[in-house]
Amino acid sequence: MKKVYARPKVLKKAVFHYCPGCGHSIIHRLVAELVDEMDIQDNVIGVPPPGCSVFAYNYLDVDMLESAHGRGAAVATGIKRANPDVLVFTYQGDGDLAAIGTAETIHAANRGEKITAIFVNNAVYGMTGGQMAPTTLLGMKTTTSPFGRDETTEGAPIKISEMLALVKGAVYIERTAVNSPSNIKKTKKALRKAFQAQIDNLGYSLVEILAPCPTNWKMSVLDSWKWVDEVMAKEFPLGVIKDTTGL
Amino acid sequence: MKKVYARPKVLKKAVFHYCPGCGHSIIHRLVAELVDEMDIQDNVIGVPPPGCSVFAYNYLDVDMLESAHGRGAAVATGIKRANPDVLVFTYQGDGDLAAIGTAETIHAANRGEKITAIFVNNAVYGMTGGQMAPTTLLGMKTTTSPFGRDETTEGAPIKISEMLALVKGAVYIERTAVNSPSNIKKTKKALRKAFQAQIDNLGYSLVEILAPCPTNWKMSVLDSWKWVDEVMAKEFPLGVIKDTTGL
Amino acid sequence: MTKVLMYGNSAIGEAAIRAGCQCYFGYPITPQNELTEYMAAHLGRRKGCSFVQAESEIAAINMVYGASATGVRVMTSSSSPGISLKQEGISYIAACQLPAVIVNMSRGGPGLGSIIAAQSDYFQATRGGGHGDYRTIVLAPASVQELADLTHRAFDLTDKYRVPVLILGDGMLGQMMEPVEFKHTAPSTPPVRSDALRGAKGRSSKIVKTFTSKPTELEEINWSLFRRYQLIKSNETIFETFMAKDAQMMVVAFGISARIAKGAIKSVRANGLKVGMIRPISLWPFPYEKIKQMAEKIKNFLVFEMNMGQMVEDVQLAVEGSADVSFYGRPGGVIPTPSEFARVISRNYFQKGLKIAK
Amino acid sequence: MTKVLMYGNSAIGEAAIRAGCQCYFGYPITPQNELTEYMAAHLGRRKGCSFVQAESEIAAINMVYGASATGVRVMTSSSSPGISLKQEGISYIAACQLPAVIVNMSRGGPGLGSIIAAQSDYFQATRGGGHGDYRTIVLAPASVQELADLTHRAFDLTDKYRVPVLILGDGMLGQMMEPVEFKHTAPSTPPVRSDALRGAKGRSSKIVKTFTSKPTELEEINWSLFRRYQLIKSNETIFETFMAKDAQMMVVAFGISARIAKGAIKSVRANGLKVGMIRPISLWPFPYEKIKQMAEKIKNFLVFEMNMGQMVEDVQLAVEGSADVSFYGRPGGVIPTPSEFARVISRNYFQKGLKIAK
Amino acid sequence: MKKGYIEINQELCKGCEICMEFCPKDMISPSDKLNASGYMPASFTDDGECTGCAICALVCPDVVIEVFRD
Amino acid sequence: MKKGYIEINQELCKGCEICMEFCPKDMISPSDKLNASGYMPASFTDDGECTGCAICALVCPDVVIEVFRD
Amino acid sequence: MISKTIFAGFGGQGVLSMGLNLAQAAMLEDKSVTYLPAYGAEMRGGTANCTVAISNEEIASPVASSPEFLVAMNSPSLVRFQNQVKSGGVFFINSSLIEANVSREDIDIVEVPANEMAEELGNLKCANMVMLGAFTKKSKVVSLPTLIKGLEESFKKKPKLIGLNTTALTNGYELF
Amino acid sequence: MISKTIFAGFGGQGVLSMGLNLAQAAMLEDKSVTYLPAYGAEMRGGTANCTVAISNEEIASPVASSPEFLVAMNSPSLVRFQNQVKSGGVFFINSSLIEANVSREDIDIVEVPANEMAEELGNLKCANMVMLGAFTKKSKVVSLPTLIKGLEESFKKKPKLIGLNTTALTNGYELF
Ligand SMILES: Cc1ncc(C[n+]2csc(CCOP(=O)(O)OP(=O)(O)O)c2C)c(N)n1
Ligand SMILES: Cc1ncc(C[n+]2csc(CCOP(=O)(O)OP(=O)(O)O)c2C)c(N)n1
Ligand code: SF4
Ligand code: SF4
Ligand code: SF4
Ligand code: SF4
Ligand code: SF4
Ligand code: SF4
Ligand SMILES: [Mg+2]
Ligand SMILES: [Mg+2]
Repeated sequence: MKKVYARPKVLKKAVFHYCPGCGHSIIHRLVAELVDEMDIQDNVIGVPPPGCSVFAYNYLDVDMLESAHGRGAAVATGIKRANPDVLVFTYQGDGDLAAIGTAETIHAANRGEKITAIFVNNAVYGMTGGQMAPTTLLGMKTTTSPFGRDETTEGAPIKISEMLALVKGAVYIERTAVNSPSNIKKTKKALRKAFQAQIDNLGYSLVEILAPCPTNWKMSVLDSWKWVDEVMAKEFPLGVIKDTTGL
Repeated sequence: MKKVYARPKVLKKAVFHYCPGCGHSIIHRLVAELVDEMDIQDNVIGVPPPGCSVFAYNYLDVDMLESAHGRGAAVATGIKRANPDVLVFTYQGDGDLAAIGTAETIHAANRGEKITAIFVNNAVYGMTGGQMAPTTLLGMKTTTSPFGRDETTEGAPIKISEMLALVKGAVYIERTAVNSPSNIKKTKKALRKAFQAQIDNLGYSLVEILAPCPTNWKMSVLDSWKWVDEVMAKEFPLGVIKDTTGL
Repeated sequence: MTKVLMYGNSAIGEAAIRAGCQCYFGYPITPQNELTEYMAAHLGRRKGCSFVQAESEIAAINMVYGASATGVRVMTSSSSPGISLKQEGISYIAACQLPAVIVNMSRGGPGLGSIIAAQSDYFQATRGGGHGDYRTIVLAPASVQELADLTHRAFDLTDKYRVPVLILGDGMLGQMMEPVEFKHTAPSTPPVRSDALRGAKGRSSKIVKTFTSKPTELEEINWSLFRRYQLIKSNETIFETFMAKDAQMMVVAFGISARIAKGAIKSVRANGLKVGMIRPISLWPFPYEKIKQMAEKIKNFLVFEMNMGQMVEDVQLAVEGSADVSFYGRPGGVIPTPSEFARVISRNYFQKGLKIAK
Repeated sequence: MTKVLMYGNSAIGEAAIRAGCQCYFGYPITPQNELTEYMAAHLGRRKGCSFVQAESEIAAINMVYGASATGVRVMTSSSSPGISLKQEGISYIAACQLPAVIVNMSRGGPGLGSIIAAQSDYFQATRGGGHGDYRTIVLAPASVQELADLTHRAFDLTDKYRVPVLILGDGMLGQMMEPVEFKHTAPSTPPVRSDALRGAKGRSSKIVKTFTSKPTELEEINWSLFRRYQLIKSNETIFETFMAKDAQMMVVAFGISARIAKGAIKSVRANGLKVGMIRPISLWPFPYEKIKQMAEKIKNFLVFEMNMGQMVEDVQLAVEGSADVSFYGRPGGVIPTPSEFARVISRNYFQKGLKIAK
Repeated sequence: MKKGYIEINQELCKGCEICMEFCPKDMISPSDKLNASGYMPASFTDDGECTGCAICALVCPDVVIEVFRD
Repeated sequence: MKKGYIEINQELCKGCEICMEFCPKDMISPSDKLNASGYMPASFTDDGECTGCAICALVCPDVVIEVFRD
Repeated sequence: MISKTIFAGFGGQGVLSMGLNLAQAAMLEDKSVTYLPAYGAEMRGGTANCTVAISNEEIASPVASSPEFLVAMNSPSLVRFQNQVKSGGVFFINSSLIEANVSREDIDIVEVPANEMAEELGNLKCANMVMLGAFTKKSKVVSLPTLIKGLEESFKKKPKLIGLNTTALTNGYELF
Repeated sequence: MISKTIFAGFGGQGVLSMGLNLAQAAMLEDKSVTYLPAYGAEMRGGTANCTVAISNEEIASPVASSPEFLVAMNSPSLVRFQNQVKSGGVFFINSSLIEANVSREDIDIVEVPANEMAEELGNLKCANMVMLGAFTKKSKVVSLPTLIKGLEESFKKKPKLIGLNTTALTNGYELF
């Protein structure tokens, strides 16, 4: 018999430090598969800021530059401007991209930087222990919204992808999830397109990926995977948000 | 005969330091008239960050707290949270609100802070000598876009008001101008409504005001006033962008 | 009052609330999250109070600035990288002479570094990491009890002098639990500052600002700050001495390393080494005078820090060449052990030719 | 080469381009705008180069970080409040040992302060305003010519030691014009660093980062930085002395105030006062050794700064109590005059009982 | 049959000519002398046509016009 | 008539049970012994029904499944 | 005298609450005590550990560089920490999960079938309290009554659990 | 010897280019020279000024705390700066716009009808060069030929203006 599924080559032989059932490791694997399939391992620079995925460089066998919290888009801009032939992606959490990194993200997109953001929305600050994120759902209890997120004082979950869709420099924005076989496949397709948009020099691309964080959601793994569809995707609808790539 | 137009009481007897034909001084006067008419002089705190209008406190006879560049929305949040009964407004330029202050602005709006932003868009960094702003029009020459703003490297003018309209906490957003009698009147009406939305505790309100900067546009005053309609308002259409106030 | 077992981070929060802190603005960062979380749970729904998880450290410090101007007691906290981001805001707060309490539960640096305790932000804290000639009062606790006590004191000091107060702890203090006793109960009515901006009710309008096109105006602000700093120096320098009386060698250390050093000193004392310690509790103002005075008799100083040598400069400034100053440091989040310190002390002691007590 | 009349700010830009600077990321702030504008006009469309007006100082410094990691020569500039905002980023650059040139044309502080020249950012520059135990090389020019020369040197130093280099100028130097001669022509092919991240072509993949959960790893980084710092201290300390030979009193000043002091010294020399000057050109590393050595013979030092007293601490550290150190400062953007300095020198000179040359 | 008139504080006027542009009755024109700040200030020609409509004051950036009406 | 089979690296498996949830043939179940990391790893019951569809590998967060097919 | 203990095991074995309850009891006995959980990136590995230091004097460092006691609830914990323990120290081993295969000869080993004893009580979750009881008996750092008193405080909000856990503690205590 | 000059007037009177041209000429004569424009918030007042220092030695400060010369193109400038000028210094006054009403008696006054002379040349804009010519003659800080040479450099990109401005300079120079 033939091996039909094996660990991608670009995925280093390290054990993921992620919790059981975490979405990050799936997304890492998808990126690795794509880099393998697109044969670009020697021409990629990844930018992981702090977040549960700060150690992404332990897993992905491509050049990587750690960024300060929230500044991934600026760091990627610097890399790309200095080195326009390389494929540059950031790998950012929702706290990172949609809170502290709001300005950097929006302006990199607005300038049409030829970079790709892999935006992992798990509705929570994972790494620091489950604080409220700007994407935390209303009523959701976190360590800094112990009574549940309250719209009157904390606002509603922010939809940064929809906001980014308004800037001209952003050419491809899709929201996907990694909580089922079909969603995982769609995510990979979206990532491929986002990379292609960059390779074709079209502008800024972003894939927002709804990802389970069973630990901080205080759910079983299975419940957390279901919750992505049943609750989260109601607030953050899946699908292409913007596509002017013509791809 | 009766005096039918006199200097508003809240406008201090200081000489404006603004250039001839500058939009800032008109907006100051409108704010002063409103504070007079709404009789709230003793219950207002204004927040002017650096920008040509950094000296706004020399003109408006209300409590004022200077803010760091771009941080008006955060400063106003601090004021309002500590002191919910006061009317708090920021007075921010386009460099201030739409570049360095992007994150603070968006998140204050998203939290639905009960504050009002008076957002003076003159398509340029006035105070620092006419550098490119995120709202600078394509092709426009500034001291940092000496060959004209180029979409491929600098992106297109950002429409932050339209982006803000996407967040639930923002309840009233209108774009006006101060380049003609009727536009000036509309601006005043919009400002009144924005203040009222705050007084009624509805959420974040913002009035974006297109304002001439003849000096940095390197135009005569009259040309600059015409340019607001003829060029700028084509890119930044005037009118109500969002209104969920029911007012 | 009875004692409770608490995280250092939570103890700061409880002490702040009891000191009448009405507003807290923060942003998550390890190792201080328990403080932000404590405030979310205990300040957020308190009457007349407000808790905001800001979108960034910069937003948080500017919220502090805004709230403070209106006269409330206000606090923010973070850890090293986040404190770097607050520098501009701290400079503004200092410039406008607004009270504020800022907590740095510091961690290994530079860069993203580590989330383990370190003391590498001493310079930043004591020399003003922001622009301009300002100072902040800097308090360095060494136990959870002291975290609570100094938090209370911080609020009083910042109101008294209108100079921001920085509490320089570290991740170890923040994330360990110890018994703590709170000596105050929360005030039923929060203190109100008369100079606050609250709208020009019954008075003429007021401005809080620094910008000026007249350098002399800014110079005036600077010198008025300077005079206040002189006053603070003479009134508020605090330190602890330990076994100093007959000491032939003095250890100088602050915060968590002072605590570890104390253990080390006890053990070398048992062997007859005449070693004592001075622990600056206020890092600014620094106890220059006291150390200078000690240096008249004691000719050997040994500075311990969990960094590559920062406070040691202050000790050198204090002794002015009149005593030998040695340094031992572990940067980057390595926590030295009492026995490690004890070995360093012994080696140093004998190297300098000092004698054992008979 | 012939001389050209240029703004100090523009001269930095031209010198940077001639040093092979390929990327510039900046954000407007007075009094350094002419530099950003110069780069927009002259670097923006240069082949293989890039100019970006960032959305903020924070974005700019992080772009610098990204670009530098790929091996290009890169620069950013700002003035005091903007430099405060860059502190986190500078800490990251230092931690990752990436070369970068950072210009601070400093202005009056604290807070928004003023747009006039000041020297109140000395501590921030020399003690690392960011978190962690890092240092940056700090160069303090005193003329437009020196701005150009030191800019070139800054690029060489930062590449050689992989430590960020800060040019600490001030608004006066930046906004005045003087004749300047450029001693280099722009390289036709920019230098390429072999350690750069450019995709794993022909080699295994590389990581540039600091974060670690093992404190000893971070300690190792710290000590390796430390050793580099020691090397820089012994190789790259630069200063100028002026009329020092027979001096009974030494003025110590840097940058624009050194220049003003020079004029003052000339005039008091005309009256027979034996006064000289040492001007640290590298503020870090500071010429401790040289001053210490001078203090063996010269017992009076007078420090001039346009602030409330910052470098004076370094002078005190250098003399270690072996000479008297006085201070005269004007904070907040007040520019002292040569005659004002001359009066201060004279008063001090006679007060200390020094004698006039016959 | 005068309906209105205006008073211009010429020393504070910056000569931007905006009032002149918008006055429906063309009642305002540049004066013939610089003021102390170096601007050519606006001057009101009171030939009785002014309606006191206050448009000039509405647009004047420097708030140097006062308007009077019956 | 075996069409496929899988290999699970049980020492690295975190016992999240995701593969079990999604295997259309219900071929995977929890093992009865903790692994060294303290997780109850997945174990493959090779009763010949496995189609080698690789869904289990597609969803496995820890990439510990290899799939073989004819 | 200072005594330091590392409690270690899988996440979910109640390792941190063992430490906390011990610290609480020490406080009730008016001793100096520090409790330091392991945190950070380690948190995500599925393991947990904490250190408790108890003394009659001020405690210099809350870190267990060479603790007297190691309480290991599973094998990996034993492997990871066994070399840190002071010569003459004691390993408390959850013998239900660990085949005591200790290489050090300068250490006393106390085997506690904590899981089995907990299962006997009908709730595997109280294996930690069984272990804590046994630990207390042997280490003597606090007394059983204060431990029980502290436990009553901790479970104030879930009074139903007090009985079970007290029994577990006592059973552990009475094992030897 | 150092000489410092403040040039001041309305924005638009070409005050800064007077200073620049003087500085340029000084550089061509291999002198030390600094040129310092007033900047910042002052910029917006409609007035402009700059300071030029020229010396054979290094220049200590580019700031004109007590300059030798004041070139005032309008009345407000004269009022603003007149008290700063050194005793024994010279005021150059644009007599077309200023009624010299100087209170100081320790100062020489040179009146130059710059606007009128410029109008005669058919271009009010070159009033500044008329003034600069007159200033050069009296102050002797640089020579007319280098000034003209410098001006040719400055106007390289607008060669049409060279003739007019040279004439203006020369006319001013030859006024006395
Ligand atoms: C300046 C700064 N502030 C705060 C932090 C602490 N921090 C690290 S990661 C993080 C956010 C993590 O949340 P998210 O970006 O959503 O990533 P996740 O862990 O959820 O994947 C924070 C606040 C930091 N490292 N630097
Ligand atoms: C941190 C910081 N960066 C930069 C500046 C300089 N600065 C002052 S105002 C300003 C922007 C002015 O533009 P805008 O906000 O559009 O206001 P305008 O003057 O056009 O009304 C800048 C960049 C500053 N004061 N602080
Ligand atoms: S905390 Fe959440 S996001 Fe982080 S590793 Fe665990 S499951 Fe994943
Ligand atoms: S520069 Fe522009 S915005 Fe500033 S005062 Fe002048 S006209 Fe107004
Ligand atoms: S009031 Fe009306 S008519 Fe009269 S001058 Fe003004 S604009 Fe003209
Ligand atoms: S609009 Fe006002 S400032 Fe402008 S010219 Fe008329 S009166 Fe003068
Ligand atoms: S390959 Fe398909 S059938 Fe076989 S175990 Fe995996 S999911 Fe089940
Ligand atoms: S999905 Fe992977 S990690 Fe999870 S139980 Fe199955 S094999 Fe184990
Ligand atoms: Mg997240
Ligand atoms: Mg603007």
